[in-house]
Amino acid sequence: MKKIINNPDNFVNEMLEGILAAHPDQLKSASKDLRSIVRADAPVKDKVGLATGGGSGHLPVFLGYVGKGMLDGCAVGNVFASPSAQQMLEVTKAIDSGKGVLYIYGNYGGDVMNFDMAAEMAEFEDIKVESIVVADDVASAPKGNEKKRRGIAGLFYAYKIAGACADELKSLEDVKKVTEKALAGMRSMGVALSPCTIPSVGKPTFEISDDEMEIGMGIHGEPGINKGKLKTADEIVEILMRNILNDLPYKSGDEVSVLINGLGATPKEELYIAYRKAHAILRESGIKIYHPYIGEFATSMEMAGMSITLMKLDEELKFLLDKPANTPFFVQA
Amino acid sequence: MKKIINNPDNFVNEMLEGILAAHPDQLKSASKDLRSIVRADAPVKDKVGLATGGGSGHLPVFLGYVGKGMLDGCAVGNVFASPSAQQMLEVTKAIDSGKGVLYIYGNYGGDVMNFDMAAEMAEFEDIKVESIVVADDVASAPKGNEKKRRGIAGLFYAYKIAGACADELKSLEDVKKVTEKALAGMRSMGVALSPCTIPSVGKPTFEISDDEMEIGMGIHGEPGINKGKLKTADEIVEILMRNILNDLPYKSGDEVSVLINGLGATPKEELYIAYRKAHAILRESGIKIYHPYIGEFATSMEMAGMSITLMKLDEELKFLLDKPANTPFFVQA
Amino acid sequence: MEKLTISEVKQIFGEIKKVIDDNKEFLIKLDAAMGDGDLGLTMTAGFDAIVKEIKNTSDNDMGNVIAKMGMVMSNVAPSTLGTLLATAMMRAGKIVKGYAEIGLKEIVDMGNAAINGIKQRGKSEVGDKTILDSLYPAIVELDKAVKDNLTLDVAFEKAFKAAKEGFKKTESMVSKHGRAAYYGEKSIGHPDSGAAVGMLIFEGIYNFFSKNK
Amino acid sequence: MEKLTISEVKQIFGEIKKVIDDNKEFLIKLDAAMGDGDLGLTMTAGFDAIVKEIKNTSDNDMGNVIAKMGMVMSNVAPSTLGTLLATAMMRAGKIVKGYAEIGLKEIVDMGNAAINGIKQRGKSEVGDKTILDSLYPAIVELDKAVKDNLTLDVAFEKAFKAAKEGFKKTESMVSKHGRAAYYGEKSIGHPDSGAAVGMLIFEGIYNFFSKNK
Ligand SMILES: Nc1ncnc2c1ncn2[C@@H]1O[C@H](COP(=O)(O)OP(=O)(O)O)[C@@H](O)[C@H]1O
Ligand SMILES: Nc1ncnc2c1ncn2[C@@H]1O[C@H](COP(=O)(O)OP(=O)(O)O)[C@@H](O)[C@H]1O
Ligand SMILES: [Mg+2]
Ligand SMILES: [Mg+2]
Ligand SMILES: [Mg+2]
Ligand SMILES: [Mg+2]
Repeated sequence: MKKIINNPDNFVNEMLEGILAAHPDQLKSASKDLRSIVRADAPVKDKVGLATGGGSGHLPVFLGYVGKGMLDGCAVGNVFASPSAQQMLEVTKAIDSGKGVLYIYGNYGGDVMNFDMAAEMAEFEDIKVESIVVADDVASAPKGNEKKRRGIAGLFYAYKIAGACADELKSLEDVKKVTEKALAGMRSMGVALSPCTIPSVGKPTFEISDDEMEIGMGIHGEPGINKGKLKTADEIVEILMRNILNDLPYKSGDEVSVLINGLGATPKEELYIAYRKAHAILRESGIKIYHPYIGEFATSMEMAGMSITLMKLDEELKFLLDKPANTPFFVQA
Repeated sequence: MKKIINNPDNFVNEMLEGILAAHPDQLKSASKDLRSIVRADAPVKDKVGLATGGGSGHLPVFLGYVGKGMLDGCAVGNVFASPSAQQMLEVTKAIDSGKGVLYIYGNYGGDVMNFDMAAEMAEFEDIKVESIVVADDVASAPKGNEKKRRGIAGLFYAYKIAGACADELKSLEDVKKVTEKALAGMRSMGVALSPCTIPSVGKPTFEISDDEMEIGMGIHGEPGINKGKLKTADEIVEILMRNILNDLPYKSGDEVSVLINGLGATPKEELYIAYRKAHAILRESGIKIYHPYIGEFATSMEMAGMSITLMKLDEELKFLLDKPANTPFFVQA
Repeated sequence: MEKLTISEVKQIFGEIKKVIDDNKEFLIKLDAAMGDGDLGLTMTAGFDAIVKEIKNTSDNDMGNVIAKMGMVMSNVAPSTLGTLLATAMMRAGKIVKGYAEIGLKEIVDMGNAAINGIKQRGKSEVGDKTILDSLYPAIVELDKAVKDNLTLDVAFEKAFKAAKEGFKKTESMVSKHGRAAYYGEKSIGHPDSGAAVGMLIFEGIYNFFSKNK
Repeated sequence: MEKLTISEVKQIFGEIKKVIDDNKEFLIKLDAAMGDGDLGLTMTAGFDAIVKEIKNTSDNDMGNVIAKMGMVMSNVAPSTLGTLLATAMMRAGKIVKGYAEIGLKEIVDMGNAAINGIKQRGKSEVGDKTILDSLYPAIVELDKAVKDNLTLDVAFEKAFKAAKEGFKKTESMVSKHGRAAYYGEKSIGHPDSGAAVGMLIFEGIYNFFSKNK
């Protein structure tokens, strides 16, 4: 894969320099190494601080959602690699207004271990920390084993709900509780059509032949549940939706928000073709669609593919979902 | 290239069905064939109607910018093919509030001819129509021959400025005048790293070998000014910026908005690495940056590559650029 | 044959459609070399729709029928060439409004109106490496044929030959319009795809007369 | 050799770094098969930074020096294995805080603390197809060596052998943690990349003793 980059070793730092140069009114660095980025106005008085972090290569996840109505800070790792506990601690210190900090991140070994280390360190510095691990990908572990699942595009909804609730100046416990409710009603699943390349590695992380796709593949190329011939958009969406709907299960009368997420190279035209089918399936199932999101929310650099996420809504979640947000990568009026 | 589609012949219609299903509060169809899409609240009382149109495959261009603060309607063609004059006429009739309609579209043979035909038909129906042809791509014709240039990502700025001005309930002449001023100070240039495939054709529109790029290539694969070895991000940006800066020319003391546009498959990480260099070059040149935009604004489906656009600003244009907008594909608070 | 009825004109369009269908890949290849490669798709779609549409037309005004075909082409194939052909047919139709039959004299007038329509809409001239370069020499032949009092089939045999020559000559020309113009001098060596369509139209008409001598 | 000084421990880390560097592609390949393929990059970066950092350390507390290396690893290579190794080194350092030299007895205590740290942070056990499966048998060998009163070089020759065996045995195990766990039964047949790192660490130590007999 051809990339518009300089020295691969500078990929993340140069990206961060670009982001900070472009959005100085919204973001600032909380450390010399640029790996701990926080809102320009952090800490926000009386507000619970929301921190995330993870490997690079998934924009807008994670850093792209730091801003008004969503996150307060983000620790930035190398491509597909966890940031360090130290970097997470820097973020934590920079965003704590005294109301405590909630960590919201995806369920990946390195991230979990580092956030655990960071939480220990933060508590040592008298900052109250709670953690929420997003594990929405139904393809990554069977029902009954939900805790083992990976986090994918559902991160966006977690940030949106937590951010809106924190904006109401609710307590750390309240923010955590409503976000956990959102996660409890949230399921995702994706499909990959092509691999992506870590700049410093220089060759694709996996191979997938020209007429194949992998259903359930993770955003770092983790294996899915089925590698097979490329199917039509309608068939792909059928498979993803069936797995998602059956897992919770969602049922007639439910109201959901739908997220159709592109993994990087898949054009928006195709995402809307997929939405069309998802919409039809939900209608047939008697499930009401409240606010669909279609676009690139959690990517794998230049990977082709998509994922679908459903989040079950009640009045509280609808209210929070609708609140405005304004970050460098996501604006809702 | 693998695509998430059904029958290629239904590509555009299914995409439109998806878009209308997802955004019924923002968009509606003004005709049975779905190829004439207008704002849900069209015609907007006392406002000049803004219409665009062109081939599909460039989302968010063109349809994605129909909404509050930007366009009123869009005629939708097949992939890379002009919509028909009849479809443009349907849009025109549906958005005219009596204040006249301004056509804003890219400089492509088929589009120009069809909009000319549509304008003749509209005038026959007593709708006042003016036209603005966007021709921002400096790579597509030499200086002195500006009228022959193609329109690329600069379309976004044209829609934004015209939309904000029309929102002020200014006259057709005023909206046209300020948009022409914006275009007079606007230049773009792009680079392509990979081809894209028209669904109904099924094979890439051109070939470009694994270690090559084409500087100045158009968004349908029109040839550029230089095919050569893939360069670093900094070198690519240097070349694009030099061509853009010299063409107008932009000079020390100028104030500009910069648009770093991804063509489809190029990750946002890379766009920010490119922005970093563009920012440095503008600083060195004594040119002030007012409001950068970085993301996918005008694409070629799954093409890898990017373009840079500069728009010279004065107080009036800054005011209009800053005004809010809310469309399915672009929100500014 | 001295005159063409509406039913015969419909058959002629059927023949043109067949030739265009047979040359779909040829047109894609020509257009891909110096353009976006869609010409084979737009032209087959356009003539297909025309043939379907005219089957259901009971209008017995030759002008209306031909103008209607232009509208169909404009709706179905609004690409550069589709729009130019639509303009051409609408202008040609205007010339024979009210007629039930047309002879060579009328056909030449229609051809000239069509060519002027393309020139005006496309801001182009003969020699710019476009469809005009195969259409124009063919109409010139038809004009001569009127003067020489030739029959329709002989006239159209000559016209087809002239269109073919015209198409071939575009190989050495420099493109001045559309996407191909971006190639400038580099367009030399590639015959023009629109000129190919002009030639194929005359091949279709020629095929009609071959079958109906 | 009966005791290791801080300067010798520094040399040992130099030897480990060399072995890791030599096996960069090997680690990438192993990790790519069942993970994200970055292990060769994170480990070379981690040990490289450690070696650079300790050169500038004049601290003469063995515990501090080793814990510091853990911090460096945590900062430079915060991947799963980097974080586990960081935890291991920090826990090991704690055991010998205040020491200027360490003998086999202390090394065994450090090894056990390291293994417990990994188990706790990783919520994993021996047999789960991780780095534990090469580290643990090596520490068992060292423990035996204490009882048998062996010299350091002999003890570490045995430990390296045990680590190598342990690594090889991971080939037939089922992954229970990290990305490799997604492969479940399919992970059988692929040796574990983290276990390879455990083996290479002991190879580095072994190399040190070979050169300093
Ligand atoms: N301005 C023009 N005047 C006359 N013919 C033109 C003009 N521009 C293009 N053409 C003809 O149209 C052909 C290309 O048609 P088409 O494939 O429909 O274009 P596009 O796909 O770019 O819309 C060219 O080969 C040429 O013959
Ligand atoms: N929970 C765990 N406990 C112990 N070791 C683990 C655990 N998870 C992974 N490992 C080890 O880490 C290795 C992978 O390390 P690394 O490449 O750093 O992971 P990643 O790239 O996924 O962050 C595995 O081969 C395994 O030996
Ligand atoms: Mg990793
Ligand atoms: Mg075309
Ligand atoms: Mg074409
Ligand atoms: Mg790894």
